[in-house]
Amino acid sequence: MLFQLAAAAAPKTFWVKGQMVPFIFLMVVLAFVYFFISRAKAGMPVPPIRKINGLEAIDEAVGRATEMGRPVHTTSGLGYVSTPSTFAFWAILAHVAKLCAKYDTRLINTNNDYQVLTVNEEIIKQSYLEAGRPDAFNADDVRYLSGWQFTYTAACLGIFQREKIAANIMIGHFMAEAMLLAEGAHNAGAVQIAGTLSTFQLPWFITACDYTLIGEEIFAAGAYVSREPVLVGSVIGQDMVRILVFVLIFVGTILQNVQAKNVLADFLRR
Amino acid sequence: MLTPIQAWVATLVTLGVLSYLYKENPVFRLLEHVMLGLSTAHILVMSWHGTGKMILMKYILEDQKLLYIIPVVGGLLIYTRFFPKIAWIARIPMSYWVGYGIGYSFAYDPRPMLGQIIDSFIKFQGKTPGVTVNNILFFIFLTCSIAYFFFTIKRENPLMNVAATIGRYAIMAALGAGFGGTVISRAATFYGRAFFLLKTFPNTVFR
Amino acid sequence: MNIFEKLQKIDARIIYLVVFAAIAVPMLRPIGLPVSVSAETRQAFEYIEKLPPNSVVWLGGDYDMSSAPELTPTGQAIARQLFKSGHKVILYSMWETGAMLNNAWLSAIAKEFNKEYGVDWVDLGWKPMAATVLRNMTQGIVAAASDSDIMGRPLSTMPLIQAVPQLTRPYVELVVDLTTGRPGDADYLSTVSPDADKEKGVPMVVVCTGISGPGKMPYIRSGQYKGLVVGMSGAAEYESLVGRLGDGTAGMDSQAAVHALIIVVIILGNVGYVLSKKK
Amino acid sequence: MRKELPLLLTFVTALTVVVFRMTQWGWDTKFLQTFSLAFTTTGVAAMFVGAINIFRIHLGHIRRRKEGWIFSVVALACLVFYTLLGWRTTNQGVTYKWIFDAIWTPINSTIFSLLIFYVASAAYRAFRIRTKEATVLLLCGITVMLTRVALGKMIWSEIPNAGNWLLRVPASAAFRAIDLGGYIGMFAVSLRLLLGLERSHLGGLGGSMH
Repeated sequence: MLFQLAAAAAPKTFWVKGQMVPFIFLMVVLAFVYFFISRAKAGMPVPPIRKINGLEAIDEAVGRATEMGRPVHTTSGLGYVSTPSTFAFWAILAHVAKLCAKYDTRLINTNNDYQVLTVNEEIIKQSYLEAGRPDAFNADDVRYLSGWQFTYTAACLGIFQREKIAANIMIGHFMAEAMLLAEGAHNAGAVQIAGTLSTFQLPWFITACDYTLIGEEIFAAGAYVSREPVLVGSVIGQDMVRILVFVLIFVGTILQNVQAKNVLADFLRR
Repeated sequence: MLTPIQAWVATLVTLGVLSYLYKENPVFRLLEHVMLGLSTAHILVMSWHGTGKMILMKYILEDQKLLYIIPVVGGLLIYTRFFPKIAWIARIPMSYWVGYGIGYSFAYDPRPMLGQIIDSFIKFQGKTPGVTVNNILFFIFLTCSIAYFFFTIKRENPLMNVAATIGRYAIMAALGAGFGGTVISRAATFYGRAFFLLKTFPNTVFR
Repeated sequence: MNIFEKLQKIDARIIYLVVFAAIAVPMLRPIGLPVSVSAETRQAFEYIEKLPPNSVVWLGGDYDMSSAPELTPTGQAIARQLFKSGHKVILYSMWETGAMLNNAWLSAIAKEFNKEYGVDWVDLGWKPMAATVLRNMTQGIVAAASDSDIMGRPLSTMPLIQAVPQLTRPYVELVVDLTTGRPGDADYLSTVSPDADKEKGVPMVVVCTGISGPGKMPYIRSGQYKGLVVGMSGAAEYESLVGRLGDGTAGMDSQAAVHALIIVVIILGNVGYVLSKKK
Repeated sequence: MRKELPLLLTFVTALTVVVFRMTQWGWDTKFLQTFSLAFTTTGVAAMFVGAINIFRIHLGHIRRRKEGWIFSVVALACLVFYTLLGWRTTNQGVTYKWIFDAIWTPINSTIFSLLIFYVASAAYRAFRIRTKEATVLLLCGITVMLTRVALGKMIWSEIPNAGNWLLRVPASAAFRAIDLGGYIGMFAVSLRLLLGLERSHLGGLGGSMH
């Protein structure tokens, strides 16, 4: 049956139209990233990463919360379990949870999605275990606040005020609630570090938060705070891809200006 | 359209939420918890009537499409996390969800990304000198903003330093423009509520 | 504390109160400020004007109550433009809480133009897992929508749906998506537009909230979106193009007041900041 | 097995989506439709996870008579009542809709509408000309704000042009750079998860870390 289907499809192209070049491109991106991850893991020399503003602030913010004896709040916003910016949050959550475990500071994690909740709980539990404080993990502080954007926001606003959070770390996929959470946490007296890919929400974070990670910096953040070779290698691989994109744009623009038909654009469009 | 009683209730809860602007208070706290209950319930109701019932009653029980039992059981495995001894089994549905997300990202994202790259190949020559200047500026701002995100090239490199600085200013200008351009929609949502309080409510109740 | 320091420390609650007044007062006493049309709005309007006669246009209503003040007026203006030129409309709502809302305004306009349901327009309503269903519509509308419209009536008997088996070209000429977030235009872009299917993908015009406007500019530049109408001001512009003023135009006075107010508070804060630093 | 099985499943799932989306043969089978429904189904089967979390936390508050426990009673009562009602009558039931329209919708929109107040207070508090960059941010913000409403044109007819230029040229370029970086980051983080190099979603079972 499968063979028949395949045979019938054979005269057509192998790829869905317009998917071949994207696939090749994806493979090139992944190859770059994989190459540098392997290098970094094997301990071979890799270029250093520049400082990212706002990341030391995570440690400072947790430290401040510890001194004040007030909790730290983290959230990945509205992202689903299948959203890449949620993946970025997880790397940072692991770091923050370990810090909180070490300093014995209360960590509150709120969630808008029950699938993300399950993963977050797992990560926090594991981080407390690795920090040698499994007893300090409190499952009641990993909270599901309904899957509705503004119900979630209202519940967060209430928690910020009542629990008097001292630090608010928001990394992930945010939408309209971004500003409500940021200003709400500010009113509760929290230091804030925020980051998102969403270009709609970055302006609000820049305005209301103390430190903002812009776009891809959230993916580099995990590497920077943890210094784990895999993550560092990955960030360098990403940078190589960025250089590739940069070169592509440069070459493409030159071709566009000297050629009547841009061969590069035609190839990429295939 | 709301009935007069509904309009009264809606007005009271609207004012109750707005009271948070003064300070956190028991009325807001009550509404917050009411919403938590209702919203969670609403998800359960929609999940059941929207999809769950169709899959269980129609696909599995009526049409005997027994293959659907696999994802049902797969999803149910998540509840093993409440039993420490077999909690690891919950990682099976989790890893499936994550894999699905990765697959979609790989399959659907490269093409729009390439679209953005191709569109960045700009012919500088425009119909008017103004357009030409804008095209060149766009190219400079784009490449410099990309350069701003280079994590490995040192900023001590003078060319890199200039590019990253221009990039940083372009990003700041973009975020400022993003702020200014969006105040309007934030105001519009409250305009909607004010319209309800000042026009819809009196028209419904004191007709 | 001197006056400069005071200017930097106005209680937020006073600002809140003034914001409320800035919106409420012009609403009750409109001024009627002029409107100027942006290039993106005009592009959207002209693309729709130039559609071949008797086209089928897919209207995506992906928002709810909260964004209604911004998006519904544009939706209404576009629907009027479409019906007036004799085009047909299929409405699909990916936000469960907005489906009835969209149905209400579109059916009112259809009545205004004496359009027949099932022949001139159809409302598919909302479906569970709306974005996945949208993906499936490109392969067959009736199957993907479980053969039922918003009120549960069978789609397969409706002439309009019989003529439009799937959400692709040449059956559908244009997608107009009224979008406020996710699910929304991103789903159309990745699954319905020419980006997803080079040959049969349907071009799209996007109507978005003011918040997401700047972020969508790159897509206008690249031609992935054929037009973009942004927020309440876009609605007012579109209403002026269609030549029938409505709610969008009315709201712009309040908008002007709020914008002026925010600029004033920014300046107040900075005057205090600069002067207190000088001292 | 505890380690390998989840990793293998992640890999196979991702590969399935890629193959059936990108190859002509896979696309023709329309298998992705079924696969998406399967994904939805697992999600629906897991729907009680969130509700269980809420029950656990709020029952705890009630049992310990924690400050404000009465609110927990309200939340749980609403949850149970509304779920049972909705299951009986569907979301089109008269009472269900009554509550939805009179309570849920207005609260939801009103919380959203708090934004404009916060925008004003944040603009007042944070838009200070501390650095050159902050000054650029502020000036661009004000220009575009004036562009959006008729005021700009009334002050100076060139303001709307300036605002639209800002949106079309620098903002559009910078946002594109952010978006391109975002795509790259997404692919990289996805790859790490796929290869089990990221500890996170499997709770440290990735193995090759540390």
